[in-house]
Amino acid sequence: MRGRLAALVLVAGTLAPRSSHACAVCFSGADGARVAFLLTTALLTVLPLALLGGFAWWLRRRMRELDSDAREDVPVETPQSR
Amino acid sequence: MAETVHPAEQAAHGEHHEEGWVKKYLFSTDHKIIAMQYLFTGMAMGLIGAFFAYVFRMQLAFPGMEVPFFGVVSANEYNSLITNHGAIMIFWVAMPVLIAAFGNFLIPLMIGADDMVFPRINRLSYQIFFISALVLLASFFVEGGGFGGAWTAYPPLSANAAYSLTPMGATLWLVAVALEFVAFLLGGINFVTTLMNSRTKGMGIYDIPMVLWMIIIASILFMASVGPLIAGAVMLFMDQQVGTHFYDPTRGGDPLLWQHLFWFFGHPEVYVVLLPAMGIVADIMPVFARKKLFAYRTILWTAIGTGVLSFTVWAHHQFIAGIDPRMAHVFTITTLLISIPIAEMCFVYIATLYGGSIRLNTPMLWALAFVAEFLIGGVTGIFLGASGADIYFHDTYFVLAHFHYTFFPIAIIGTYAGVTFWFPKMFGRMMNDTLGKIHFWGTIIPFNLIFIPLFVLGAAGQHRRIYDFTNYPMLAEPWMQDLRVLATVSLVVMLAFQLVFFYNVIVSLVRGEKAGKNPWKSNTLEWTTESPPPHGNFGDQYPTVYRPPYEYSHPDREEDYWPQNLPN
Amino acid sequence: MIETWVEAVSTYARDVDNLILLIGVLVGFWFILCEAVFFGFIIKFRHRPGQKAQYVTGEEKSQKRWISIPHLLVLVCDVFIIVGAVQVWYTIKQNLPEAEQTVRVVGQQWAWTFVHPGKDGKLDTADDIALVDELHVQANTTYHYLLESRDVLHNFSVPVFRLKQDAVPGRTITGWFNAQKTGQWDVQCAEICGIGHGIMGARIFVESPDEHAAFIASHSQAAPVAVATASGR
Amino acid sequence: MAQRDLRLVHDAASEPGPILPSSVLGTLIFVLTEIMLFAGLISAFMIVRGGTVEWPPPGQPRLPVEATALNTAALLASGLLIWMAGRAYRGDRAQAGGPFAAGLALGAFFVVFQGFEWARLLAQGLTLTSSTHGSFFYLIVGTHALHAIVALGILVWAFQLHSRRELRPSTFTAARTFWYFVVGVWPVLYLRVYL
Repeated sequence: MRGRLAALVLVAGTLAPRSSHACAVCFSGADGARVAFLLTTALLTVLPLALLGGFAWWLRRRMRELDSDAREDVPVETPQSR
Repeated sequence: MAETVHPAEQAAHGEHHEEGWVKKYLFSTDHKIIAMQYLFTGMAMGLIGAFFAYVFRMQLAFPGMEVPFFGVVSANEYNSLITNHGAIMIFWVAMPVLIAAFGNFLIPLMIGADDMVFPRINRLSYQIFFISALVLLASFFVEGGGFGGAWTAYPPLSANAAYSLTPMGATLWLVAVALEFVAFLLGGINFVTTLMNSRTKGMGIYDIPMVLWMIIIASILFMASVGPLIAGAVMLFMDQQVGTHFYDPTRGGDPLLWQHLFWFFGHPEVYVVLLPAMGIVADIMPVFARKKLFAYRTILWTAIGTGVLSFTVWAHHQFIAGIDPRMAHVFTITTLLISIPIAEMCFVYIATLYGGSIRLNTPMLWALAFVAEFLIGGVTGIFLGASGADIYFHDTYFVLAHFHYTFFPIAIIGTYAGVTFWFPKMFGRMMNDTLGKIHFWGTIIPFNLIFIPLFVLGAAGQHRRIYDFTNYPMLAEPWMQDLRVLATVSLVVMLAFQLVFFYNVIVSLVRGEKAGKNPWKSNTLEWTTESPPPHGNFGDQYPTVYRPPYEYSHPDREEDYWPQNLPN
Repeated sequence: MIETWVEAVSTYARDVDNLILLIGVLVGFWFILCEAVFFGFIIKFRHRPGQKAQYVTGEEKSQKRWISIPHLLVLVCDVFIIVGAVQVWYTIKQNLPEAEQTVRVVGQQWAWTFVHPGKDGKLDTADDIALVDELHVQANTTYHYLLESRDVLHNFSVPVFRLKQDAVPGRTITGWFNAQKTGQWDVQCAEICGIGHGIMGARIFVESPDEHAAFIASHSQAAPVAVATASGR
Repeated sequence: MAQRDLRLVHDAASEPGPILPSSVLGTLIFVLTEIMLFAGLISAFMIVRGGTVEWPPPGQPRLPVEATALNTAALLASGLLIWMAGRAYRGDRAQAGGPFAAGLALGAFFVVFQGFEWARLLAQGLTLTSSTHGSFFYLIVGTHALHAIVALGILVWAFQLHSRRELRPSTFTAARTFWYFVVGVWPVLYLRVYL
């Protein structure tokens, strides 16, 4: 199908370095700014998610740990924790 | 409460009943008082923002006329009015009312705690917020007038007084915004910590009412996204006042840098205000449909998913403005993906109504209106998120109408839903339902008549932030002017109907029917204490939670509700 | 849809309009469906005395289907929209056909300067024609525009072309258009640029080859003066 | 009961204490925002630097890379000492005083040393407005210095409480957490700004 083919071509076009024109961040001949924009976009996007995700993961693990501690300490009194 | 009692809290509670008026209402650490302070400050700022809207809409409908209560609007004043209308409505109305006021009021009450974990930080948060509002108001009266570079404040216009011609206004505006961020940072720390550590006995994480989850997720989003903007704001401040050149292209700086930092915050901010309103609706609907909230966990995970995705879509604001066109594809995809969780939430709300026993009290009307109107805002967003279509729609009135169809349901409908619903709990008296309905219809109908014409005008190519369209032959056609007049007249009608609300509040405060503990027969913990709740909220005995918050019309029970704190 | 209000003049204007139509149809369908079901439920499940609401948790698979299936369908619609959007975007912003003519567009507070190539058809030569707030182009010709700003951000917006691009000080941004009809229309500034933002309009004149030649001929004398101002930076 | 199934097995609120004391949790959330603040500053710096051909801009002095490497080591050592103090605090509280004081001293040394470096750079002509190089240097390093001073102030206050035997473990952990952030973010800044 034409649409799908076009989409494929465009995904390739997205990554190809030379095919961009109405580009506000490619200036003064130096490619550095464009790359820096790309990198920092990725950095700013990923960093908060990584921090929060890491914290959530740690919290979950800690909760499991506390839970198993509780089970060892008082196995009889907390029937709902199996 | 399992948490150790903090000295600050002890001090706060030691002061019972002996405080003077000033201490009680102006320097209180009680979360309910702070919530009221935020609510009233936010509403007062809302009146100012509404007045601004009235002035510039009058100018657009009748260019050059002497606007009653204002006078002739100059181009400079026009820019300042639209800039501050936007900034006020987002930063000084939506955020303080939806997050700070409802968050402060509801979090301790709904989780069965006596107060926030850090009551003094909470008070400090409000004080900083109040100062930020004063600084903003002061910025209108300095030389050159208030800042007029749009709420997005793109440099070089905002960075250089030679361009903006508002040397002090721009700086005061920026300082006010920064202070406001600090206030919400302090508030957010309090919210998250309180929700995690102060839940009463038995309240597991799936027993927390949805509105609290939404406020917490919003707070986390805010705190995780605001850092880069604060960095950008400091740099902008230094460009304005110290003479650095961070955003000046002639001296090695980069004007696009600001957009990069600003929109990283700017888009999550949309969800920061959206989620609390979604949560308020999620809490009101089950009560008046006498129906369990459909798929609690799905909503929760959807909200978290929205939060995660909100960090990946921000550059769609810059399609036309300043990103590598190749990146636009990525952001088109992420932007359209975020329609999935939002659509899902709307589906869930609709599904909640299925099989219900719906009572159309005023709070329910507002909650339903939120869904109906927000859908319009949601679907029109697709046009703007799709990069190819955005080339045409960018910065037209279509965008403006789109985000008013999201922000108006959020900030205004959401607030009215919350206030009418929790009014009995806040003040111990019921609001008048008939007046409430008059106010409701008097707001909703004009609202649509304001913004549907603006959709048409936007599609016809009318750009934003232009103070007089007669300069553009293609925009000066009579039918377009007629639509502008229609929008403006509707606005005036809508504003007039707000008087009904204020009248209703005053009359109900004085003469309203006594509410009792639980007038709506609701399940959550705030309805188990007195109305209004005493200092310390629950007296000597904290409630224990036995079940999730939305057990309405349970088949095992004769009553159609089942409070969270009843053992069986 | 858009053509009802704003003519479609450039080669890609139709593409944008069709994309908007596609999105309109898809989201319109969902919008009407949602609102219909929503209001249907409100009417159907109104409170009746003595009748209790149903107890539906929404946690079971058979119930969740009611939201997960529409949800998947929305995703399918999204894919169509993405493909359309990417195609149009590629055509307008990423792709750059060979230029037959080039104009320079310079924004400043609060006017546009358009530098047209003179008789020799080349920019930055002595016979360039610089005009304030008037852009003259020839129909059926592929133009490149070189977009610049002298002070703050501006936005070169030609609604009939469905073209919009920010001008950023310190940078030259290249793009293209090809007008298909003769006539004159508005050019607007679509990025707030200070007090005079509301008056920063210009006109674009799309001319037939003969008219355009006449335009160049009539402006050829004034050229040297204009060049000095146009290439000031 | 049926609604039991709706909960996680572990029920944080019914346990004797929260997983994280409120003061520590609050500090952690604050640190999240701070990390994003520095990420914003670093992003800005990278973008502006990426747009230039020559860095540092011609005519601007070069930063004292070696001396600051030494100073970085001092700051990292301070972080280590405070960590040791924290460990000791959980066991024998009296033993925490030594590493605590040493960590504080090294932290103070870092700030003072930075002050001298700034004075030298200012003398060499690198000022806030001399170029974007100078602007970013003073902005980023200055923001960090501000955080270091505030964090030191908190630690000194904690030290006073400690010597009066009034320091609660959660307060100490919160204060240390903020100091770890100040220490941890510095090597990133050093690598990006100085090198």
